[in-house]
Amino acid sequence: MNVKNYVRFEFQSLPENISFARSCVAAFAAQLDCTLDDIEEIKLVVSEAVSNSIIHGYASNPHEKVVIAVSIMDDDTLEIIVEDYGVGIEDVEKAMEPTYSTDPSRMGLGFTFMKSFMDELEVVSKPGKGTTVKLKRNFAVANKEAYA
Amino acid sequence: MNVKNYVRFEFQSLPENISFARSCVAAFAAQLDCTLDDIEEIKLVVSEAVSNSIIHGYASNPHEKVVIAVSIMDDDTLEIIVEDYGVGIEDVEKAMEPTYSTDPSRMGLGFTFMKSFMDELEVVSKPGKGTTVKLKRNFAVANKEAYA
Amino acid sequence: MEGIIIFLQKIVIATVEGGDSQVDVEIKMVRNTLVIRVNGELDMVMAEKLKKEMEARLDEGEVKNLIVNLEKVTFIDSSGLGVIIAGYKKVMAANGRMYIVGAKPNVKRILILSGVSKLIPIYDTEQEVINL
Amino acid sequence: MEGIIIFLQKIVIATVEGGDSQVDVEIKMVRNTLVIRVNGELDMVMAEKLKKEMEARLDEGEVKNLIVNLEKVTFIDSSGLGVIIAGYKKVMAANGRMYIVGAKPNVKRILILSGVSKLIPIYDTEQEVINL
Ligand SMILES: Nc1ncnc2c1ncn2[C@@H]1O[C@H](COP(=O)(O)OP(=O)(O)O)[C@@H](O)[C@H]1O
Ligand SMILES: Nc1ncnc2c1ncn2[C@@H]1O[C@H](COP(=O)(O)OP(=O)(O)O)[C@@H](O)[C@H]1O
Repeated sequence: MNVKNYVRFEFQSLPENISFARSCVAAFAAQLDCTLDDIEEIKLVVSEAVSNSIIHGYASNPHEKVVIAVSIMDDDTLEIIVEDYGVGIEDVEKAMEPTYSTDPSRMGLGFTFMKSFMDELEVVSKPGKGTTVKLKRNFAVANKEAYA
Repeated sequence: MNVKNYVRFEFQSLPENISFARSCVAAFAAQLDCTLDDIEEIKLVVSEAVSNSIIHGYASNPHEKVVIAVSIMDDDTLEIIVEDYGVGIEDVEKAMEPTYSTDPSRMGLGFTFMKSFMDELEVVSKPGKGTTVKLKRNFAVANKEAYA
Repeated sequence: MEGIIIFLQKIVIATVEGGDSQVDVEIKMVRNTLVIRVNGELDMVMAEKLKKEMEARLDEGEVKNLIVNLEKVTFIDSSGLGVIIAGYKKVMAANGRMYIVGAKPNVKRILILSGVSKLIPIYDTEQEVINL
Repeated sequence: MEGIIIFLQKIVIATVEGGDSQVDVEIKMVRNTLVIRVNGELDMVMAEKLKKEMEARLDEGEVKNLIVNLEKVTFIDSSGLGVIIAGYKKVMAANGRMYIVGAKPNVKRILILSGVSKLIPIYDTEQEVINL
């Protein structure tokens, strides 16, 4: 599968950049033949993943770096990778369970939303090294009809 | 001068990404206390610089890479750097003259707009190596009154 | 809950301004009901502003019921839901009632998917809640 | 130029669709006047679409005057100006007249700053040009 278009951006782990990140990914994804609802869902999953990197990965330290790589493939698959170099996750499987959170003030729904709104979710994490969240969704027209 | 917030993004030299680039820089710059007119001007200068990299730097080859780095400084200066690794510019001074263009179908106003709408424009280019355009503008409130 | 909420004294008691000097969070106290109107994208940044204002009021102990007006909210994520649930818990602990009003379709959808709408009833307008 | 342009036969002769299936460029031929309505951001991408359509019509040789309607243009840069000037040159070469209509304030400002407005008069509506 070839990459049709690609963007990679890295930014400071500042809360203000969560909104920036989701707008940018949405602006890029708008090249796909997708609906406003699709764009809303993309914004949501990016918001969840970037918030996690900032809150959990970096314990809200604003001087770290979050990286997002977005690719549009030949078959109109959108691939979003959100990466941090923070504390990492001990037990990824547990972390992905609905309502599980290590922070009692949070919902534990971030990964659940990512799973619901994307076709694929892959989380690779090394404690002390960081976390990579890979999200994929196909926006080919044939596929979209299956969604409807 | 310290950097308050920072983003760096690199993307394919596809014409579709010009619009993406200006939206992203605008979304980032919106953190500054600036007006809608300011945002319009930022969009314009980014559009000019990125178009130049794609059209002139890479002769519209879509498989190359454009890099944008945007910083917001402590004193509310916005710094935008647009970089390509394309053909470069032989005579930068000549290139910056209003209405000068090596392409007869173009206006030769790109650099002129960049100069008019920003406080500083710096162009560093090496033939065969590429071009770096550095744009700066201060958005501190005191400064804004001087503009009005 | 008849007539508990009377919208005569619509006095804004607190506003939190966003970077572009628009009001992000507007808080009104109407008898013993706290009415919070949120304006913008309810993500982590806004959630923190909202939480701070909301908890300050709720902790004063004079609030019984809570209305969160999301009419002007264009986006919500799980950080936004978290602060709504935090408010809900406090209001429940004080035997009050909580309502969400004005959620746009995309916001409503997230409220439903997350199960929040099972805990907190969603109405279209503040008026509808008044008329309960 | 009284009554040259009569807007009775408003037949769309060509449309170019953007990625989100909105119409980017709408072209009408009204007697010997070509009316082009552009919709969206007039940057390099849109300029190329516009140029292709515009030149194809102008080269057919039946066009005398040209109206470019920018009412729905939200952004313009020097690539957009370039295609407008390309149209202007062709129309001038054929002794026709060219008008820009409906430019929003931000677009108008760039037309003025660039000097384009000195070459091509700007009107508010197509109707105003008709009444000339
Ligand atoms: N980037 C990350 N770095 C470290 N830990 C993470 C990261 N992302 C998620 N986690 C862990 O996974 C848990 C579940 O995440 P999530 O489903 O998004 O819920 P929430 O963010 O509400 O806690 C978090 O509480 C946290 O412990
Ligand atoms: N990134 C670049 N790489 C190579 N050449 C460039 C670049 N940017 C500008 N130039 C040269 O400078 C000239 C003037 O640029 P500009 O003022 O933007 O006008 P225009 O793009 O309309 O030609 C261009 O015609 C081109 O020769």
